[in-house]
Amino acid sequence: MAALVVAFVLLSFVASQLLAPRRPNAAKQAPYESGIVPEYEPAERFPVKFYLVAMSFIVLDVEIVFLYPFATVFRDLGLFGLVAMAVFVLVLLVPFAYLLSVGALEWGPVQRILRAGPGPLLRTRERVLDPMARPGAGEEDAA
Amino acid sequence: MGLEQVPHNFLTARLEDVVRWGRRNSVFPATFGLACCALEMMATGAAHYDLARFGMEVFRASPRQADLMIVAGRVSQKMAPVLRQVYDQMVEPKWVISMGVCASTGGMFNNYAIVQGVDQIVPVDVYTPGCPPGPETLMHGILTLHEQIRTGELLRRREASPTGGAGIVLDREPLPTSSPVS
Amino acid sequence: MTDTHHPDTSLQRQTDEGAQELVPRTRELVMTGGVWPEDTLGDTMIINMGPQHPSTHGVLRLMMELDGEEVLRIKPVIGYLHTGMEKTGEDLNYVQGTTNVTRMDYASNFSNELVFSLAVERLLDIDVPPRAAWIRMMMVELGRMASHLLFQATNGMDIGAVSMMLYGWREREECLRLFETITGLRMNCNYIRPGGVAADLPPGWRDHVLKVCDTVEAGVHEYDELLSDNPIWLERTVNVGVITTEECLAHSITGPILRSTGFAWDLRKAQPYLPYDEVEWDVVYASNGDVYDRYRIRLFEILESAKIVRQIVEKMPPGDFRVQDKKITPPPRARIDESMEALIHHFKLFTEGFKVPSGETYVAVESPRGEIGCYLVSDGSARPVRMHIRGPSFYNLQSITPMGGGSLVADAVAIVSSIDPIMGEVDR
Amino acid sequence: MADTTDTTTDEPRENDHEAPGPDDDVAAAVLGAFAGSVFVRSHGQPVVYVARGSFADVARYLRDEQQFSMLIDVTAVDHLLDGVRYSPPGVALERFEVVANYLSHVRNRRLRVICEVPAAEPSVPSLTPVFPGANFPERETFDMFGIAFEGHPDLTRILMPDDWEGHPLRKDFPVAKVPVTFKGDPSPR
Repeated sequence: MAALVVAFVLLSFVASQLLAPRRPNAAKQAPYESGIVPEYEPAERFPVKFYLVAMSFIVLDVEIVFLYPFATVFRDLGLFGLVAMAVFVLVLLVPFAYLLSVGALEWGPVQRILRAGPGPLLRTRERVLDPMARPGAGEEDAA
Repeated sequence: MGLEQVPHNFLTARLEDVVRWGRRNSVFPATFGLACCALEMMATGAAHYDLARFGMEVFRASPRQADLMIVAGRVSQKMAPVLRQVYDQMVEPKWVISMGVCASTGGMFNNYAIVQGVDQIVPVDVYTPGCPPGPETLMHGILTLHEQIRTGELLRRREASPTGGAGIVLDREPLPTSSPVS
Repeated sequence: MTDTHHPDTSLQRQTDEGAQELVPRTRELVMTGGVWPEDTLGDTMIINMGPQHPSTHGVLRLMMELDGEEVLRIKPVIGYLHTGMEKTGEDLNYVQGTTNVTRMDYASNFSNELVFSLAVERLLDIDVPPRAAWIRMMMVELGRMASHLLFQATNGMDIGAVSMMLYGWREREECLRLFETITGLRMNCNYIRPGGVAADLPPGWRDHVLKVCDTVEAGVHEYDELLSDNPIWLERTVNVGVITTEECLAHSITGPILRSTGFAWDLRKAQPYLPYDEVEWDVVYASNGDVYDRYRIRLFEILESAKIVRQIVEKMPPGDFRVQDKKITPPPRARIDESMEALIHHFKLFTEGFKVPSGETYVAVESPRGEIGCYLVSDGSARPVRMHIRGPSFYNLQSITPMGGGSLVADAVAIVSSIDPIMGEVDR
Repeated sequence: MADTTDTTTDEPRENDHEAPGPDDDVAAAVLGAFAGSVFVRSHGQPVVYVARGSFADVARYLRDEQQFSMLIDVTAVDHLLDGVRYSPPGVALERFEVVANYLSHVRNRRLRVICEVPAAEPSVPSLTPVFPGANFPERETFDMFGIAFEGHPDLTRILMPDDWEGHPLRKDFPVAKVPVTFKGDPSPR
């Protein structure tokens, strides 16, 4: 069993290195710009928001990594394991709550202040000519 | 070093068949839908004519993960450099299906705006006729391509004549092999 | 209602210290046709949602000025599918003209053929027999259903409901198979021609059309349950890409986008060009002018079209399907063997085509994307002097700038998808 | 919209050929406001030929006074190789014609305004300040015919590649057909 696992891992890594034909050319090094040939190398500084998101991802991802081994043996650990893991998860909730409060995940440039719901769908049988006229509801359709 | 550098003898014969079988069964097309043929390509990929049976249901958007370019639609003069750039950025080994008569020969638009046949830009392996070719025609073209991949005849043809397709090809010279990449 | 602000004016940025005025750019970024000069000052990034991109329908290129995930300005660059169709239109005679025109808006081919045929008939001063008009109306409405189903498929996939792509295509496949039985081709059917339609309806067409209407209506109700009250869908589409009626009128925007802003303008009601006033149907419109309204308008327009098609199936008049003028309509195949005159007419029609007296006219038709118009100028010969098609998507694309400013990149994708541009009709 | 919708009686339906009654009242108003314009009824549709200079003023006049709320289309026609050219009486014909279609929602009417443009100096005042919707079509007309629109914010090529010479839809621009050769065809025709 273990040999099969190792063989599979090796095969998937080594085989592609060995068998893939390697023909590098200039276009393959160039950044992919949806097909447009970029004349200039865009030297931008990425906005800080992206790093913030990356950092919070790492924190939460590591948390999940620790949950996996716990999930396989949590029956044997019993109450002690449950409490320990609960403390661990709670401790990690604090930074997540801070992130939400400071608005790191709020990408919206302009807050959609009024959460107006979707408007009604309207129908009219006779023709409407005046752009400003709102001919009532017509037969309101309970979509 | 690639499959080509592997010495071709009875020891490695089975390896080549396995590699070709692997390539044939997981060809990922790059979404290169241009015009009406794009709708028929989507119809082929959709539920009824299902390309997933051939392991091709995933239309990769970026050329980095695609190894088959289906040129679906008419290629205009303004689109030609973009097509060539996307073709160059595709990973090796790569194949091209020219879908529809507009891509194959300029079709009914024999005028200033359309490239009369996409094989003037990229080497084409399979041409599917029709305007737009029905999903069956496209699948027949894909199966012919699969067959040629399995027998390895496609790669042999590409090595034999660098143009590969019927027309002239403006190929960019590959980088010197001593580049840091390899 | 969020205030629809124009991107050039300074933007308000909500941060935890309250609204921060975004300092207007010191150096006005010149939006030229070429590549933008490198922007070293600001921290904005100019990226290309370019011609080869999964979410731009076809080969539309959007140059976007991004500040992080926030889109400050969008500039559509088109022309990547320019096929010189208007030049080819001047090269083909009137009999061949529909094959060229039908490939412009390839999602709903019948509207293009109809607008070209109506323009030629207007120049010839002829009227098609009633059966031809009713067949044309049925085919245009079926084409509208197929086109809106395509919209549901691609719009769903662009906003994230990937399974919508499969559902949408399932129903559209039924429509395409119906087109194949009636016209012989799934797409680019070249069925509506100057003088009437190419062939009469095949026997047994009534129950095939009714079966397609049933499947499509069942599908539409299924989409409605799947998406219309889905919280994620509402979050992604409500109040996104809002546009007002004034902006629509100023930017010459027609079709579902104009109807989503509360103005129920539909050419089929206002200026009927086919017997639309003899069938009962409603104009579907909404009031918010956002992506959600446009999605729902197109969804329920499919039901309206199905209602029209059902009434057409009952009221289809008998009679000729093509005008009986020998100079325009080729004789039936059997007649050619019997009469010399029919042979001459057939030969003349298919080699040189029929002559149209000199004149100019503009005809407009309601296509699924808006008002498609054909401006035809003839000089008495068999080829038009000028065949210009006013593509609705060409003008609807101009609504990206008022709608797109100040949204997120993902919203920009939803907005482009809600405009539903077909690049064949934009670039011609 | 200033006044209420005036009750114009003759609502010309789209496929109504002979619009009954006197001249179209909107066209009559335009004739009154702009000297040197000619009214023609082409296949039942009102058409006004105006002087080149007043092309943008007509648009402003139609939008403000006559409730024409939408500019439908701007395009051009090249009459170089015409057979029997359609020539309405009283119009000085030139090589190019710039055509603008207007639509009034309130009055459910259409009007076509055409102005003749000489080949020597192909330029027309732009409609974009009046109707922002004219931005794209005017760029396309410039790209295809080479007719410049003064006052247009960004008059660059829209359909052709930026480095393309010549204007394709002009009659003297060749269709650039590639001779069609078949397998075994000795020499391309």
